[in-house]
Parts: sequence; C-alpha cells; structure tokens
Amino acid sequence: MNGTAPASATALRRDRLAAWVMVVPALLLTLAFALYPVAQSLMSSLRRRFLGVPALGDTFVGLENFRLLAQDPVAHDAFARTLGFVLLSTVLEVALGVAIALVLHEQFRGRGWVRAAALIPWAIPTVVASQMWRYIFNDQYGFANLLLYRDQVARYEPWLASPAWAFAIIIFADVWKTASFAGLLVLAGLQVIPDELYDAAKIDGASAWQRFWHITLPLLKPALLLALLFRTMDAFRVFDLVFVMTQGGPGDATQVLQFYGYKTLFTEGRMGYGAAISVSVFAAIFALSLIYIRTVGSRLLGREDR
Amino acid sequence: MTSRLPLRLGIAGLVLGSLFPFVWFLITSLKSQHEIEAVPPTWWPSGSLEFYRTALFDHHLLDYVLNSVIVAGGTTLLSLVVGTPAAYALACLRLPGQRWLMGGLLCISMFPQIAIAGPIWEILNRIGGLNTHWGVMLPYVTLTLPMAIWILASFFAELPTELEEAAQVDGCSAWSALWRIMLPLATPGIFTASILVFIYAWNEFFFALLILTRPEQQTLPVGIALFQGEFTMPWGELAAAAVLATLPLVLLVILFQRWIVSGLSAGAVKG
Amino acid sequence: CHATGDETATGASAPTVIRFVSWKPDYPRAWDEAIRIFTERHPHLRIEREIAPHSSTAYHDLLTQKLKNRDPSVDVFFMDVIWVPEFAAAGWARPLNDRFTEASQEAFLPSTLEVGRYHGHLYGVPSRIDAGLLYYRVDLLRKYGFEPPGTWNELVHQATTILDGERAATPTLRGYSAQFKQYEGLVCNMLEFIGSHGGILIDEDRGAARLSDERTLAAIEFVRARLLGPLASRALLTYQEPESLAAFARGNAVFHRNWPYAWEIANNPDRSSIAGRVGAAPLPGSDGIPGVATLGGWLLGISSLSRHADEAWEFISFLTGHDMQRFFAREAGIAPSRTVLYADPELLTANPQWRSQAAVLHSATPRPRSPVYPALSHIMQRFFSRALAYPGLDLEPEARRAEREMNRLLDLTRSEAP
Amino acid sequence: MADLELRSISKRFGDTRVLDEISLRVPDGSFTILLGASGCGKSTLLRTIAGLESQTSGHILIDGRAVDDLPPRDRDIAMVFQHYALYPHLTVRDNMAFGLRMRRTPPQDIDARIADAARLLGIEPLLNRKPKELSGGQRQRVAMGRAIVRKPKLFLFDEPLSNLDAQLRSAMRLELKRLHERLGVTMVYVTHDQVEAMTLGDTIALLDRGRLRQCDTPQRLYRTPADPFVAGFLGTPPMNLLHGSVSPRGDGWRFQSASVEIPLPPPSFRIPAGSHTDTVLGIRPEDVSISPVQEPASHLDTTVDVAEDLGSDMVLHLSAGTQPLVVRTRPNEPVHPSHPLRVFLPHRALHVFLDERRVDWT
Amino acid sequence: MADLELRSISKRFGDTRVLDEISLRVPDGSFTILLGASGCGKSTLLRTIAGLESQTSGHILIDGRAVDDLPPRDRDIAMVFQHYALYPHLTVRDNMAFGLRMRRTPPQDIDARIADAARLLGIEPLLNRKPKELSGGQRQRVAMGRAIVRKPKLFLFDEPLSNLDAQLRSAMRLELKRLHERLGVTMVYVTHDQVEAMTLGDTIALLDRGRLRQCDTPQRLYRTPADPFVAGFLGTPPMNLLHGSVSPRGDGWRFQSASVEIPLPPPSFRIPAGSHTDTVLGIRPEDVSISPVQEPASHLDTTVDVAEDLGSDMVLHLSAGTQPLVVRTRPNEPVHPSHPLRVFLPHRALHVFLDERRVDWT
Ligand SMILES: Nc1ncnc2c1ncn2[C@@H]1O[C@H](COP(=O)(O)OP(=O)(O)OP(=O)(O)O)[C@@H](O)[C@H]1O
Ligand SMILES: Nc1ncnc2c1ncn2[C@@H]1O[C@H](COP(=O)(O)OP(=O)(O)OP(=O)(O)O)[C@@H](O)[C@H]1O
Ligand SMILES: [Mg+2]
Ligand SMILES: [Mg+2]
Repeated sequence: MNGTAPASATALRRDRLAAWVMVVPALLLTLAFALYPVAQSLMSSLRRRFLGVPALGDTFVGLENFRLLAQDPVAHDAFARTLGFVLLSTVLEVALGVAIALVLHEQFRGRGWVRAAALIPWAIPTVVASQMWRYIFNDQYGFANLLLYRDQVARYEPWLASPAWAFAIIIFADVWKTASFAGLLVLAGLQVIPDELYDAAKIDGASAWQRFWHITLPLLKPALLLALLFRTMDAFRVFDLVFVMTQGGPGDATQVLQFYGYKTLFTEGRMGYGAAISVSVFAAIFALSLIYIRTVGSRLLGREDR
Repeated sequence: MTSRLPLRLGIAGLVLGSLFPFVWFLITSLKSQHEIEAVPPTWWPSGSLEFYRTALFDHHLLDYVLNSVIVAGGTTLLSLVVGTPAAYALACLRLPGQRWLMGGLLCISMFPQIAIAGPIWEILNRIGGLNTHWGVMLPYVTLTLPMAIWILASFFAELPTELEEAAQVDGCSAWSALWRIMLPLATPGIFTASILVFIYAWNEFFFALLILTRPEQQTLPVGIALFQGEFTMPWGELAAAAVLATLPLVLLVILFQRWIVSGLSAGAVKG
Repeated sequence: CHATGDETATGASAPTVIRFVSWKPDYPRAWDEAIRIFTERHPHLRIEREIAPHSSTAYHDLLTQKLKNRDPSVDVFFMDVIWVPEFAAAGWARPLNDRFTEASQEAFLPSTLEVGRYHGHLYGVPSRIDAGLLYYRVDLLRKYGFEPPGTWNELVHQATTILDGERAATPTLRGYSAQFKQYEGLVCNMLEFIGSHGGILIDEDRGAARLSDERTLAAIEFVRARLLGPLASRALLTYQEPESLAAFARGNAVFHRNWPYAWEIANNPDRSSIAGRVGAAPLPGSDGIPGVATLGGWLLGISSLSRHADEAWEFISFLTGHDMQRFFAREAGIAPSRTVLYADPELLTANPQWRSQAAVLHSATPRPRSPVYPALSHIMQRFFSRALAYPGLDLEPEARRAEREMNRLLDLTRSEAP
Repeated sequence: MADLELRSISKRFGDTRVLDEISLRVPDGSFTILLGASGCGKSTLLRTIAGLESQTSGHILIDGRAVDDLPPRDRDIAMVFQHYALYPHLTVRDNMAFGLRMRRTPPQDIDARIADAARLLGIEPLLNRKPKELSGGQRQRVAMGRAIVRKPKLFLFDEPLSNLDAQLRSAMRLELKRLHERLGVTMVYVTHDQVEAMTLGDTIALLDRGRLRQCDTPQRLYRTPADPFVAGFLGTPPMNLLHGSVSPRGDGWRFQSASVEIPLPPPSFRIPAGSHTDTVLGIRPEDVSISPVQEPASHLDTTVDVAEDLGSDMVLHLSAGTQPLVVRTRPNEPVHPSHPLRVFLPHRALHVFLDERRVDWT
Repeated sequence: MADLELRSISKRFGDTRVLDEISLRVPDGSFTILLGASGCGKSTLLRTIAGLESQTSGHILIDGRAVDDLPPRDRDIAMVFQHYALYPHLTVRDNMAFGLRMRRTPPQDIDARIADAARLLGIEPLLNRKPKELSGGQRQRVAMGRAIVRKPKLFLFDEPLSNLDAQLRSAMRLELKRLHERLGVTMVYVTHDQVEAMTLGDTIALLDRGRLRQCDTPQRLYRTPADPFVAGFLGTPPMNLLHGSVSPRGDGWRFQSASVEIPLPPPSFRIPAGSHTDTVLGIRPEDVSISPVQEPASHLDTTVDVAEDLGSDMVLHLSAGTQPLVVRTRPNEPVHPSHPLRVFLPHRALHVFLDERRVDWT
C-alpha cells in the first residue's frame, strides 16, 4: 500500500496540496542552488568564453568544446586516470566495507567503541586527512619511511615523487577515509538479513565460509549496490585529495578530471571548456549510476515494493 | 561456537587501521619543532603543547571551530527542516512522479561541485550571501538534501502504514500525522541523516574557500588550509589543529554511533 | 569572532571602506602595523582585508573568481608579475597611467615596472621584487676550498666532491634543493636552467613556443640526468618553497635555489640549524652563458570596478611609498621595489646579501607575458614535470606536443593585439 | 450511535476490481461482521467506509448523510487495526487521549473518558506504560480503549483478534460481545474466522472475491445458506457438497452423481418433472449419522480413509467411490481406516441447490 | 530413519532457565509433537536437538550415539522453520538443492531427488520461481521439500503451519500426515495448536515453562490427563476445573468448593477417610449434559450467562454461584441468557486430581 489513500476528490486535492507544500521548499532550494547552476554550466559548455582573451567574445559554439575535449590528450589521460581511480577505490572501499561490516556485526564487548573508531576516518575533514597522508608519506620525516627503514635514512623513499606511488597513495587515502562509510551501509544491509536463514544454512550443512558466500553476499546485493552508487558519485568528483596532496603531479600522475576541470575553469579562465569537462564528468557519473539504479531499482524508493 | 580468533584479528586490524594515522598526528602535535624535523623521526613526543598554543592563539583556531559549528549545525538543522517533510511526502503521500523526483534529486547531487560553484557564487553575490554563514549554508543544504531525503524517505517507508491511518482516523491532517506520529518514530533515521549532513558540512572545503574570504567567517577546513605560510610546512600546527578539529566529531560519533547504524539499517538499504 | 564590517549598516559619517584582497601574509604583525599606520593617517578610510591561501595559484583563482563575476566590492589587490596581461586584457585591472606619473615611476626598478605594463599601459605599482638566487653552505664550500659555482657543471662538481667527503658525517646531506613540484614554481626553476643554457620558453615576437629547441632540451636533460638522483633527492618533485627551504635550513643540502626571503630564515637561529653559514650568489650559467634568475614579485592594482579608485590609490601609494617599502624590508626582509633602498645603509647592514643580490634582482628575467599565461604555464608545468618524473621519457615529441598546444593558445591571443 | 448504508460501492485498484457493487445496510446499534476468505476485499471495504480508501463508484451514508467527500477525520468513526497500530512513543494514556486532543476536547473531559474506558476494559494499571511493555491481549484492549473514548458514531474492526493465541482469542471474544451489549453502538467487524463471526455478530455479510454473497443472521447463514459457496464456507469441517443432477424416480426423486445415487423425498414445491443437471446436494458433517436414525433418511455405503480423533469428537474422512465425504461423530466410535461404513443422511438435513440457488426441498 | 533420545536436557539463557531436565525418547518412525504455550521452550528444545543451541547440561543421542559435540551439519537432520526460511535469492529448485550441493551430492542425483520431492508435494510447476512469488501454502510445501530431499535421519518442524490461514492449515495437516505415513521417518514437531497436536502426532510431549508435564498418545493425554495443567491445556473450550476438597459423606463422598457441592460415588481405590483439601474436580464441556442422563450422574443448578451458537454446536457459559461452568451442546437447544438451567455431570466423565495428581476415582 502506498501511504495514505485520500478519501475523495476534495480530500484528495487537500492531501495532494499538503504533499506539494511539503516538497516545495526542497524543490525551490534545489532549483535555485542546483538546477540553475547545472543549467548554467550546461549552457556555458556550449559557448566559447576565454577570460584572458575577451576578443573571442562569448559566442555559442554548439558542441565545439566537446569536440576539442574528445581530441585533448590531457583530458584523455585524466579520464582514464579518473576511471582507474573510481574503479580501484570504490571496489576496494566496498570490499573493505564488507569486512568492516562483518566485524561490527558480531557481538563483542566494547563494540560501540570499535564502531566509533571505525567511523573516525570518515569524520576527519578531507583537507586535514590529505595533509596527514602527505605528512605520513613525507620523504624525510614520514611515518611510512620510519616504519619501513627505521633509521636507515639513506634508504628513505620519496613516495609522492614516484608517479605510480603518488596515484596509489591517493587511492589509499581515499579508501582509508571512506571505507568505513561503505562499511556502515553494508552493516545496515547485514542487519536486515534474518537469522533464521543462517540457521537453515547451518542445518543444510553450509560452513561459515559457504554461509557467507551463498547467503550473506547475495542478500547484501542491494546494500552493496547502494554503497557503490554513493561511493562512485564521490570518487568521480575527487578533488580535495589531489588539490592538497599533489596538485595533480608528479608528471600529471594524479591529474583527475575534476582537478583538470578546476584548473581550466578557475585558473585558466576557459569557462566554456571547463564547463564541458564538468558536464562530461557528470555524464560519466550519470551513466554509471544508471546501471546501478537499474539493478537496485525501486528498492531505494521504499514502500512500493513491500 | 566457532573460534573467535578471526574476529579478534579483524577487530584489531580495524581499530589499528582506522586510528594509526590519527594517532601519528596526535603524537606529532605533541612534538617540538626540532623533533618534528628530526630525521629519522622520533617515536615519542616530548609532550610540548607549543603547537596547540600557536594553533589556538596565533591562528585563532577556536574562531574557525566556532564558525564550523555554526555552519555545520545550521546546515544540519535547515537540511532536516526542509528535508523531513519532503521525505515524508515522497515516501508516504501520493505524489505524481515521486520516483522521478527522487531520481532527479539524486542526479542533481551527481553534478561536479566545481561546475556549479561559479553560478552559486554569482547567486550568493547577487543576494549578498558572500562571506556570510547562511550564504555557505544554502549550497550545503542543497547538496546534502538528496542524501538526507533518501535516508529519511526510506526510513519513513519502513514505518507501518497502519500508524498513519490510525492517526488519520484519530483526526490528523497530513501535517499533524507527520509532526505527532511519524517524526517521533523516525528519530533514528533523523539522527543518521543529521550526522551525515553535519559531517559533510564540517568537512566541506571547496565552497567554503570560495564563498568565505574573510577570516571572521571562515570554517575549519579553510582555516587549516590557510595555515600553510611561505616559510615552512607548519606540520606541528597542522597536527594540533587536525586533532582539535577532529575531536568534536569523534565525540559526536562515539555518542551517536548506535543511532547512526540503527538509523541506516531501518533505512537506506532495507528492501 | 569579531563582527563583519558592513558598509551599508554604518551611518553617513562612516569611513569609506577599501576592500583589499591579499594572500595570507607571512608577517601578519607587520601588515597589521602597516594598516594601522595608514588608517591613522587617513581616518576617513577603513581597510578591509580578504585573505586567500598563500599559494599564488590559489590566490589567483579566488581573486579572479571575484573579478570575473564583476564583484564591485573589490578595490585593491595584489597581482603576481605574471598576471598583468591577463588582468589587463580581461579588463579587471584599471590602467594607472593618469595616477602613476612618469616622475613617480622613476623611483622603481625598471624590470618591475616593465612587468606592470601591457600594451603601453601601466596596471600595477611594484610592491616587492623577487628573483631566483643560489644559496649555499659557506662552511662546506670553504672547507673544500670552493668559490660559489659560476656554471652548473661546477655546481655539480663541487656538490659531488662535498657529498663524497661528508656522506659519512651526515648521511642526509644532498647536493641541491629546489622546487620541482608540478606548479608555477617549476616553471620558474626550469626557466632558469633553460635560460642559462641559452634557451627560451616562448619567442614573444613570433608568439611561438620554443620548448623543443635543443638548448631547452639540453637544460632539461641536465636536470634529470645530472641533478635529480645523483645530486638531489627525487623528493624535489614534491617540493615547493617551504619544503626545499626546510631541507636546506636543516643542513641537508649544499646548494639551494630560492627567492630572497630565504636569506632571512636560513640565517635565523630559531628556524635554521645553519644560521650564519649561509651564502647567496647568482644562479650559475653554463660555459659562456650567464646565469638567469626568474623575475618574481607582486604588484598592487586597482579593480576596474572599484567605486573608490582615488582612496584605493591613496592606499597603494602608501604601501609602495618609500617609508613602507623600507618598513617591510626591515621587518620582513622583503626585497623592495624602489631602487634607492638598495643603497640604504641601515637596510644593508640588516641585509648584507643585497650588495651581491642587487644586480641579480635588477636584471632578473621575466616569464613569458601573455594574457593566457596560466594556461601556457599549465602546459609547461605538465611538460617539465613529466620530463622529470619519467626519466625514460623521450623529450622531443613530448616537447613538440606541448609546443603545439601552447601555439594554439598563442594564436588565440594574436587577434588580441591592437 | 448511527446507521451506515453502502450504496453499490465498487473499488478498483488499477484494473483489478476489488469491490463489486456492494450494497449493505447496517442498522443503528447492530454488530455486523464482514466475513470472507483472505483477499476477498474485507479490509478494502472497511477502509473505504473509514475513508482511508476512496471508492471508485457508489455512495457511503452515515445517518443518511453522504460522507463520500469527507476525509477520515471528519467521518466521526473509530477503527481498531489488525496490528493495533498503537503509537509506540506514547503511553497508553496518551494513546487514548490522542484522538480527543486532536479534536480539542477539554482536558478534564479527556481524563474522565479515559478513566471510564480504562475501568470498562480493566487496563487502569497499564495507563502509564508504553505499548511495547504490553502483552498482545493488553494491546488489544488498549486499541479498543482508544476507539471507545472517542465515542464515535461507528466502530470499525479489522481482524482485531487474529494476532492473539487461541485461549486469549476466545476470552477477548466474550469481552467484545459484552462490550457491544454494554455500549450498544454500531460496529462493523472484519474477520475470516468463522467462530468469531458466528459468536460475535448479529449480522454476517459474507464476501466472495469482492461480491456480497449473503447477508443475514449467523444462524440463518449456517442453516439456510443461499448458495453452495456460502454453504461450503461456513462450518468446520465444511459442509459436504455433492455435484450432480436430480430427477424424478418412481414416487420419489433421486440425486445422481458420478459415483453416488441418493434417493430423495418428493420436493415440497412444484418443480417441472425431468432431470435437473447442475444440482448440488449438501449435508453438514455433524448431520451425517453413522448409526441408523429414526427420522426419514437415505443411506450411503462408504469406506473409511482417515479417522482424526480430536478428543472432544472425531472427524472421519470417508469416500463413496470417488466421492469424498466428511463426517463428524462422537469420539471413540468403532471405526477403522479402510473398513466399509454405512452412513445415514437425514432428509431434513439435506441442502439442495438448483443452478447455484437454494431450494427448500423438504 | 533413526530414534532420538534426550537425557535430562537443561538450558539456561543467562540465569533464566528455559529447559529443565527434559528426558524424552522418540522411537524410530514416530511422529512426536512438542506442545506447549507460547514461550514454554518448545523452539529452544527443538533448536537444541538440531544443534543450533547448545544445551547447558544433558545429552542428546541419535541412534544411540551422542551428538552433543556435533555441529548441525553433522547431525544429519532437516528442519522446517516457522517462517520457512527459504533463501529469497534462490529459486525453489536451488533452495531444495542447496543442502545437497553443500554435501557434494552428484548433480544427477540431486535432480532426481528434487523431481521426486516435487512430485510428492505437487510443486513441480513452481520449481523455477523465487520464494516471494509463492503463496504461504506453497512456501510451506517448498520448505518441506527442502527437508525431504535431504533424506535425513530426523525431521524437525517448528510451527510450520502457524502462518497459514484456517482452510490451508487443515489441508496441509492432512498432507503432512500422509507424508509421514508415506516416508515413515522420525519427526519431531513443535506447535501450540491443539488440533494439530491431536490429529498429527502419535505422541505428544506437553511442555510447561521448560518442564515436561506428560508424554503420551493424544487420546490418553486427552482422556487421562496426568494433572490439572494437562487437563486444562487440551480441549476447546478447555475442561472445567473446580477447586475444592473431597470428603466421605454417608455411603458416598462429595466434592465441596466455595459455591458448589457435588456428590461423588465411592472411590474405586483405598483412600484414607477424612477431608482431602487441594482437590481439583474436572469435567469437559462436551461431557456435561443439559438433559437427564441414564448413567449415574450428579446434577448442578446454574444460570445461563452467554449462549454462543456456533451453528455446528452451541457453547453455554453458565455459573453455579461464583463457579463458572462451560458446556458444549448441540445447537438450537432451548436456553436463554440469565435463565436457570440444571446440568448433569456423568460420574464416569469426572476427572479427580488429589494434590495435583490424577486419581482414577471411578
Ligand atoms: N493498494 C492496493 N493495490 C493493489 N491491490 C490491492 C491493494 N490493496 C489491496 N489490494 C488487493 O485487493 C484485494 C483485497 O485486499 P484486502 O486487503 O481487502 O483483502 P482482505 O479481505 O482484507 O484479506 P485479508 O483477510 O488477508 O486481510 C487483494 O487481492 C489485494 O491484493
Ligand atoms: N536467545 C535468547 N536469549 C534469552 N532468552 C531467550 C532466548 N531465546 C528464547 N528465550 C526465552 O526462552 C523462552 C522459550 O523460548 P522459545 O522460543 O523456546 O518459546 P516457544 O515455546 O518457542 O514460544 P513460541 O511458541 O512463541 O515460539 C522464552 O521465554 C524466551 O523469552
Ligand atoms: Mg485484511
Ligand atoms: Mg517457537
């Protein structure tokens, strides 16, 4: 049953009205501070505007920007890199999240504290966290080096100076920061799996591992997909980490789309082109999300399929 | 019946993994400048509070904390005030195309912040929202609304329909049903939403940097970002600030983790 | 936190507010003091500062965000020497010719005036000048009987010798410390290497990038083959000014490339473990070619949308006036933009290094001057950073690609010329 | 106190028709049961009366006044839900007070009414508890109390007892009956439990797939069912229904099906001679006797399949050829599975349906 | 096929003792019912047998072999859960195959078994559906099927029918009975529904608050309950239990309670003269007659409170003074509320309990 069914024409109208009144503020806000800006940047992605070169004016150029984007090798690299980042980080996060959730789902003394501990990374401002990791992977007084090489300072590694490592570290930092969030969503999913199923599985002769593989995982699907969805959306728009830790370096090794977009938009003042980049980021996210939504589907929308 | 050893290992790994960077920063914050720059690093700090002093008094950290509390708190409040009725309407009342609304909300939240930052800045500039707390709250609320609404909506959806109907028969309008029955029951969901929103607002950096250019209003992330002078990386101050900046949230999390979890489980992914 | 200044709220007799956008000052007290003095002298004015992060780029982005949205509340702002063309072309900075008279221009260093000029108009008043300098460890060089190197090869030779000698004593000691992170500073550093190898970045007359010249490539090759790795830690790829200076100040580098301010810190016992053992010299050249120092520094400009241009000018001429320049030089060790101050006895006793630096400062080489410089810089940053980060990288084609991108941008600006 | 009238109410969900032209009068003070199998539309009908669903067509009149356009809150009804729907965050007292507060009843008045209701239901000691601290039966009472204090024109119940275990259910049943007698209000009560229906209601409206099959007193429904469905629905075990045809034979008549042939007395009404196919012959398990009877009866030879001894009495599952037959007898009768058994069908206990309609044969 | 033996099983949760020294033998092929009120420990006992809970003390033997330390999967049992616990993400077929796959049964073998079970339960057409596409009864069958295919030594059922509606339940009851007859396996079946208990089981173990009260055939449990609890537990409406004392009187004896006095025949056994307090006199509602009887009986004068006409028969709620008395009679007897009524208690139908234990008085 979908909520309260109004009693008749008039009452129906009255309740519809109430319903609308309830959503209107949210809609207005969204309209003003999300829809309008989005529309704006959609528009300007179709125009050519280069602050440094006013002579070019502000002209409608159709899909020109996207054509350029399609030919821009830097953008290609950035896109590939971003995609890699998204896939690696989200998969790792969700996988780790499952592990975390399994631990937190168990009964043991002081679980509250462990939960809290697990949530701390997520509660630390990204800007701060980024500085933390930058410090930990510092080439001289970094904790990583201390841990690995103790006092053999000669062997100390400049981690962030190596393109491969820099990229890995960005991913690592992101996973560290948000795995617990994914874990939270998964945990929520775990808690709605009836114990009776596990009893049944035990009777059916399933070992702990088999129970996890054949019962838990399949039933976690909605939770996992939800986590993936949220994480993907954020991972695609990773910015703070790069901004604080590497500025996209070394050698563009951490140059992600969002940061590239930022540079073109804010530093270079290529308004049209920058917007085009953002729009394509959005498109990518949207495409990925659609896949998820298809699979998670109305489960996310509560009552109707109960 | 099964061995608890794997569990123990898991717990240990979890706690260690989540805490060690933070702990390292905590240690660092208690070092002296010389200890910090020592190579190889020293394990144990001399316990100097110098960096806390500079962070607090030279960098006016408390002002930033205060601003952040105001902004994050305000955002959370507003986001709930706006989001709860919307969520209720979307989940429990008959709205044409509610699925589209929900989907739309989600899409909105997919758009890159950097793209909408410019226009938002314009709007705020026009309505005089720059360098004001409410000015930065508005976009925060907007960007967190989808998350809040989704969590709350799926939470409301879990509440038994009978209750609303009972309320109706007892003489409630949609509003009073929400206010007197559904809201009290949705507390866990509301908690969850609040925490998520609060943390978002507490951590957000980009908009804050753009919109708040005066020290009087700047929030923590910006404030901390401003620590970096030209001379030396102020690791010590950073560490101290980070610790101070994180403590409130740690407390929050410790206080509310039960709610967060229960809220989510009753909500988001139940299907 | 204290109340925010809101002009509309205060009454008619209220002072005019001048909004001054600046980065996080290095010497907050000096700045507070300066502004106190100013408002004391001009009670009808009030200065309101908006603070951006210290990084030049971050500051640029914030400022232009205001300007491109035509925010009239901005009056005075700092301009990095590389921004003038952009600000002028975009119509953000206001031409100062009528106020900044020929007579008053006399007093400033010509190079600093030059960077403030675009298509014949002056857009900024020089506030401080910067130029790349080579800092070195007096004690170590003396110990091995070296003079400051005249050429890069000498530098390499000296450093290697010293490292061989000192490795046992101080294993952390490296030969060279500079800024090779992927950011604007990288361009400054590379410009110096390339220039001192006889190359240039852009042929401004033709408006064509020159990254693939063999001199340019030779310079880059020198850095990645002779410097990074053998002499210097690859960590330089992650260094900006603070990190590189810190390394030097901790006594972990023989040579160090940085701006003038570094002197102050390197010789400050509280901040440096090598205080008093630091020397500064012009950057090396290569056989026959003199060393090159990148010109940096900040100009003060007035927003073209400012409603208080006159008051703003008041403020600028105060900050760039003789006394204030002297004040900042003394308080903050900032290299002034006024010629006479380099002869000021008191300042010279405070900053003896200026004797040797003056020449460098006055003859520093500006970076390419173009309204699309930020974009150009990004391309160069990417190119240089990739060149250094991937030792195996084949420079030639990479350089050509970068050139092509730069030329496309330069062509755009061609239409700009009047 | 009020009477309720339904005028050809229909309700569709999408294109599934859930209620089909239901017309019904519930006189003032009556206790009317909506009985039917699960999914037949009972709840929907009740919810439509309450105004929680809106009918697709038809009219609802309370005290002769059409309430079609009124939302639930303006219909002055009270409803007791299947899962009680007590407000978990409110104490019992506040649960009961809620509806009154919503209607701006003066506080002292509220307290008075709650006191009365609580006494009536014997829940005074629970007034300050939260619902989760109550047992099923107690919740039940509170839900009832919440309805009572409102003093509405009309009480609606949706299977209020279905979540209680056997003992409690029969106890609550009695209470409900007493309650109705004491308050004398109009009640409409949804259930699919026959015992409730038979014992509680003064009227039963039997629904089948959204249609109203018969509306009458429990006894008449049980003794003179209007059609085979009604006949088969009431009674546990249900009435035996044999499908076949009747035709005159000699001086009497006879019923003929695939596997059995039962002689019948001549009908008590004029009926065209000749065979009548589509006839259903019904007899209740308790009316079948396994020993000869005095009164006129036909007999049938069967074999025993299963004998369920319930202690209080015994249920025999017999078969006459392919025709199954269920019989209820007193316990420990000497019957044994797969043994033959002759049973007797008293004529007065036979139900005859021609073309799906009851005829009073004898 | 196996027999099961419980040796003084006890189970505590924290310090609440849920099972108390339960000893029980379930012979091979028997169908044993664990009966008891909600919360008495039935499920816990069953789960302990399954190995899902571990007993605090005592031993469990299957085929004479102690399985105390074996995990569920090694006890070779199958269990049908109250909510079926079908794996929602697997088709019916995979649900049934799961247990076999876990045990590495060869595929073709699996298919064969599933085919058999499906035919047996008539769920072939459902094999490719997901649980949520099934009705309650169908889920029930699938759950059963999942147990059957495993061909375990022992079947355990935890209230498998409690979620089905009346019609379906009685149907499934018969099926279960047939199933047991066909497979002839050992079954332990938890329920709190008497009808199920009486009709399904060949043995009933009646639990009360974790203690085993009586374990016997349904009939004996019903006719010769060992104590007042058992007597009062079975039968709807339950047996009338009068508390008082017995003492000799003249040539006979008499039962005396607060408000009634009932003459009794002399006991069939030697019993010390003098008054015996703490006596309970019981008689089942269907054994009370409202018309004089031939056999020796005592009579009692009562007044009618409520008369519930169930159609098939009538339940009278009477009171003799303060002593309530429930009587079941045939329908439409001429009784009217608040009229006096004399009832007769046949002596052979009386149950007498001295000090909580049954004595065979007559
Ligand atoms: N909101 C709805 N949308 C579509 N179909 C519905 C809806 N509500 C009920 N139905 C259908 O209407 C029919 C009647 O439902 P209803 O709940 O009235 O049956 P019921 O008699 O109350 O059954 P039960 O005794 O199980 O409560 C059912 O087939 C049901 O599937
Ligand atoms: N895990 C547990 N922890 C504590 N107490 C429990 C637990 N499981 C059951 N109990 C208690 O043990 C008693 C028996 O529980 P059990 O489920 O066996 O009752 P039951 O006879 O199955 O009742 P029902 O017929 O309602 O299923 C109950 O009082 C219950 O509260
Ligand atoms: Mg219903
Ligand atoms: Mg149970």
